[in-house]
Amino acid sequence: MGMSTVQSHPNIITTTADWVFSWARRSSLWWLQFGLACCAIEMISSAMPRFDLAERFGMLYRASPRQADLMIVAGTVTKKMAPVVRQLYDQMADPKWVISMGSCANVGGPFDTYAVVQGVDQVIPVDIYVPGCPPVPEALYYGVLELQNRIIRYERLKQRYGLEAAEADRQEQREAARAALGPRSSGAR
Amino acid sequence: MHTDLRSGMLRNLHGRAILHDRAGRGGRERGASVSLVDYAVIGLLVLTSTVMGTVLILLGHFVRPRKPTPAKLQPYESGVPDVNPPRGRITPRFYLVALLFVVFDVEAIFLYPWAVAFDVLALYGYLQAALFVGILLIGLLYEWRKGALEWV
Amino acid sequence: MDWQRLLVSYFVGFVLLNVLLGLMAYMTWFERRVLARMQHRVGPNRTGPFGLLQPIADGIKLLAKEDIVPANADRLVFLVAPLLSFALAPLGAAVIPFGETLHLFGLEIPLLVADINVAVLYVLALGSIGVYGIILGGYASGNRYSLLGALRSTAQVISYELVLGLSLVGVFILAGSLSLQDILREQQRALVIGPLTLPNWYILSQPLAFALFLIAAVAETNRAPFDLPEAETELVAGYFTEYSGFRFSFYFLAEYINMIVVSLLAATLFLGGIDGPFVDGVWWLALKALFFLFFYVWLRATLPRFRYDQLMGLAWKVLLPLALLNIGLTGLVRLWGIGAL
Amino acid sequence: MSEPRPVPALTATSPWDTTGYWGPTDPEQHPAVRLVRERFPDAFREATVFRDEMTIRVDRRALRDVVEFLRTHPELRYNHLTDITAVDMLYLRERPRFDVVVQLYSIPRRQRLRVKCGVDDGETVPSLVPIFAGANWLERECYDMFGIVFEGHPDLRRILLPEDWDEGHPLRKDYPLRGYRDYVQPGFESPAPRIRGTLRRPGP
Amino acid sequence: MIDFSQPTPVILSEVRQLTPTRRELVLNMGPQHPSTHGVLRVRLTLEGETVIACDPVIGYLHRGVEKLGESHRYAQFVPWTDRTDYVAAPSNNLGYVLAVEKLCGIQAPERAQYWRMIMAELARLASHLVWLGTHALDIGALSVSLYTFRDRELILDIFEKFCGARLTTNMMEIGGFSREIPPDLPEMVREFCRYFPKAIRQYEDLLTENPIWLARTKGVGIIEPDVAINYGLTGACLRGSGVNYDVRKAMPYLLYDRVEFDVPLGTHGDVYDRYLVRIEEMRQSIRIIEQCLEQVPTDGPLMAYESQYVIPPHKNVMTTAEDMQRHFIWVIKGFSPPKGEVYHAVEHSKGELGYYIVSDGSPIPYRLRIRSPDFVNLQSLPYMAQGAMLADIVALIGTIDIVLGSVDR
Repeated sequence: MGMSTVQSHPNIITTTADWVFSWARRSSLWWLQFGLACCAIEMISSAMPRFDLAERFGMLYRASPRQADLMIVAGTVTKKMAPVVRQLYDQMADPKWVISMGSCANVGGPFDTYAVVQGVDQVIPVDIYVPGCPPVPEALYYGVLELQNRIIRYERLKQRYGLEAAEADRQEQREAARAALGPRSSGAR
Repeated sequence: MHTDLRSGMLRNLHGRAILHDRAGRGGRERGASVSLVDYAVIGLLVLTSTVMGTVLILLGHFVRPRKPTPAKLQPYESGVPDVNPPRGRITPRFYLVALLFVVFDVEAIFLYPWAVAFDVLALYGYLQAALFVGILLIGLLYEWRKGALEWV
Repeated sequence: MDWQRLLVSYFVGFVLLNVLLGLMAYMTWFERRVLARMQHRVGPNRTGPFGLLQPIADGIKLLAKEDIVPANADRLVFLVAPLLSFALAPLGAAVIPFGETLHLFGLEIPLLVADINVAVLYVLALGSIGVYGIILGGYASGNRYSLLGALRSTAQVISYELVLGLSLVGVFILAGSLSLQDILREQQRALVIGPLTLPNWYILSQPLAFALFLIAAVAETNRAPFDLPEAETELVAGYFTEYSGFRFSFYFLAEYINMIVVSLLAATLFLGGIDGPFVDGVWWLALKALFFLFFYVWLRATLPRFRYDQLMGLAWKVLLPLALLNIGLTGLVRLWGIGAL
Repeated sequence: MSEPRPVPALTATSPWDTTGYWGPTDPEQHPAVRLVRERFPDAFREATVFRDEMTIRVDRRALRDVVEFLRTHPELRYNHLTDITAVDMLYLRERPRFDVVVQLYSIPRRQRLRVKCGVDDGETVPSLVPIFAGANWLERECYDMFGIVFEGHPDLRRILLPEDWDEGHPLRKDYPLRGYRDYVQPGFESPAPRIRGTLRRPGP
Repeated sequence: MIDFSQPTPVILSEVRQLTPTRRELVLNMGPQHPSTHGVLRVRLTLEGETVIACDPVIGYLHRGVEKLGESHRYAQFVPWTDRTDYVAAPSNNLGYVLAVEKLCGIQAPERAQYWRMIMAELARLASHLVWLGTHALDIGALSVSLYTFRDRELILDIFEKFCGARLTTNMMEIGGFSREIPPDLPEMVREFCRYFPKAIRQYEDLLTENPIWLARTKGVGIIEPDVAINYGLTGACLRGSGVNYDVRKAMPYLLYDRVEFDVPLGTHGDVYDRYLVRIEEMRQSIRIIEQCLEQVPTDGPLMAYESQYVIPPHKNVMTTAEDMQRHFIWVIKGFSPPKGEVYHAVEHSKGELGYYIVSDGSPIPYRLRIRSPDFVNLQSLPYMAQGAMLADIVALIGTIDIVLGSVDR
């Protein structure tokens, strides 16, 4: 797990603090309003009356990356768009999380062509992958709930073992998730 | 004096019954001079809210991460790298609005004391104010006709 | 100086400040829930019962969020501007009478923080200073959206400031004072029209002024349909595009506090404030203010947004002449009333 | 159960052949063919029909004049430019390499027409922008995807691909489906596990 | 570990474009912007609030769909058509399968054609609802978008019932439908047709007479009929200017000549007229669907199985050697249409959607061109934006009704 060195012992104050912060972070995931392709429509649908994913879980959408905690990459990332995605990710304020929604963002989807980046995790680090083409709103729910678990885990590790251990664990989780996606096309001939 | 004259007139003219007049029970009497205490309180409150805001920011300093990177500190331009300085010239129309505002805000400020002393000044004061507002209205009409209020 | 009175007033003011902050937080909750209901949604309901802890979660999260100062921002101004907006916003409530004097522990506690004789002028002045926070923040961000948002905001606020100020002149003529205490007292008289005995609320004698005030107040607080400075679909997030973390929340807080203050002011100026049937008291004021706050949310759910030139045209070509007309008419009626004609 | 059925034969004619949306299927009777042949005897190459669709092939240098003629002639009035595209004929013939295909439509007469011209690598086609404002982006797309240069175009630059794309023109037949290289994010050293794709590309 | 401290490289071409002039402010809207409907980017040159120049930059969603079409067999390509214009996927399916059917010279049975019409009209409704919601949201009417998306869910329910997918339906096949229509589907559609006019009235209550909406849309983005034709506009953008061109009427495909409907036309060619045209189109779509439901035979084949280009019926594959052989070849090798080239257009919710297919006689299209309506329509944005204000730009982007997947393909 990469956190064998215990830096501080948990006590009642730190556990309360980590509970409060993880609770606040996971209950107030403001997402960057950012749609790329088909998945964006399902992402919008999930925020609309029937599902109301966004508001119920306290997710407000913000148009500016400065105020967002969560980036949902919904759709195909093309080579023209990739620097933009990267720039937006860079400009988000820490701490930040990324959900890759849909097959295109995960592994390139059906677009194994000259113009498409085969997976957004080649541009930015991804915490949660939601499969589907496009995923139904319920799948996005599940992804968000999984992300909340991930946030709790991250915060707890950070409070107990320090930031580096938490980051290392997060990176491990990311790589495990990416490995679970399986191989993808090598792109160029 | 002014207050007596005024409150007396109100009762006499309209014969309004006063439901409950709390003038005697706390608060400042009508027309009584304002003590500096009220302003001092406001001053203290300004200080308090500023301190509260600063404390909140400082409090956050202990719990928030700080990871500035060159990319993060670039200005946000819908995701496209920014290459030219944003503070260019500002169109003169905005200055025009500011100018108009100054003219008419002065008018408003002149009207306030007139309104408060309306009953004392009566018809004479009304005509004077009408003249004053009229001149400004002509100015507004002129600007209107000249297209200063058009934005396109 | 009357030290005891100063301390007591300050204490009341401090309490008021904190209550306002709490109210503001729950104003966001109120808005989100009401808006959700109007849009056939549920709204926040997972964080605490009925989502009641949502504002707290948002606050804590924003507190623990990184505070970015862009590289080409004017650093000092960028850092101070939101504080300016935030610090001045709640002070408008200091002159609003919340009720009669309270007797507690042998102390006379007036439920009015500062009774100054130019109270309305003071509130208007605070509104004007508050816009400094916006324009400084927008300008210091070094971002085009912010700059445009700040310019829009300034032009809008000063234009509507004028309408706001002039719409109240009629009230001043009737009340003969700029003090909210006096205006309130005037409204506690009875207005007898034939068999009807109505309270002398100025909404009845100054309906035009009330309408103008309402429109201008919505514009002053940058709310829909006048939310151009932060028009999401045009300027991303307007003047606070570059702000993150708690500094962003200061602008957010300031907007909601302004809404509450303006609602309280409207209730006091036009609806008789704490005056009401059965037992007078702060609950009437709260109820009336809540009506205005609901009105704000309702507007946001219903109306599209104005375009910039339409907004300015409305202020200068429609509302300003109407406000002057209102003053003239009120003056004439008053002259007839006091027998000067 | 169902009877064993013989495999159906190719249908020689189909309902699609007689819609009349493209005018008469006989080139001799088609007014556009007749008039273009009369007006541009040198530039006119051939007129072909498939299903109900009439295609006129002209010389590339005369393309703009022909289209202008088709648009303005009172008997034709093909006033709506539906589409401009190109076909890389690399595997189908020797020369010229590309076909530029212009789809026209006449709103008053409710008829379509297709005008084609061959163009080789390095040759230019007169731009249709002076006639149809809508040709602007369509020609830019052609340039972007095939590298066909439209002479007289006001702003011929890449439109769909990034402007600094240096890998050629992707819709050419000799351009691989997956391009020549991957996108590499600066600072990114360990890309995700990758395999060679298994998609087949058609050869000549 | 990835080093994320590196700044994003600045693309040289953008440096060239963004060179500022002295007086003007260059404002960049998009690719990530709340009102650009995806990844459109518009570079605006502003003086104050007035737009001096407007340059749409597209291609941020260019995925090479045409190239993919030229690398896959005819029947394999249908799923990609879903993903070009993803808010009205069945219409795209329809355009493609009709083009291939025309190339092969086959036609789907009558019953399948009716159901195709119903699905295409439902897709038009779904697309118009997305358009109305986002357009209203851009102009600031918050609630309308939620109401439209609420009602769009009902259409997605019908799609889900019909084919199992909500958004990218992949519902049409070359030759018709290979699966039976679910028995309760007609009733579902009927139920929707009964409900939907009320919903339209609700949107209209919020917008049509609203003074702010009128102020924001009337006289904005005027495009004259001759200019609209010259720009090659189609769909509501063209009809809003009063030009009567609707592919369903001009050259009817499927069985559109058997149903009665009107083509709404605008008079001024401004944003408001295009809004009214699309609202009326929704009513006409309901009318078409109702007539189709009346006329559609309850029994009969759904697939043109008698043609060699169509996958054989599943039942026969299991029982007859010939069909099994046919099925095997169809699946493994595909089918080879005759040599030739066809262009077939359908009236998509955004305008004329055409598929131009060049066949060299092999099972793979030699050239597959998608003439997407919004790509052509979007060209008129700089024209409409002449003298507009910043806030009008979002109204104009909304009124053109773009879906970037279809613009960039």
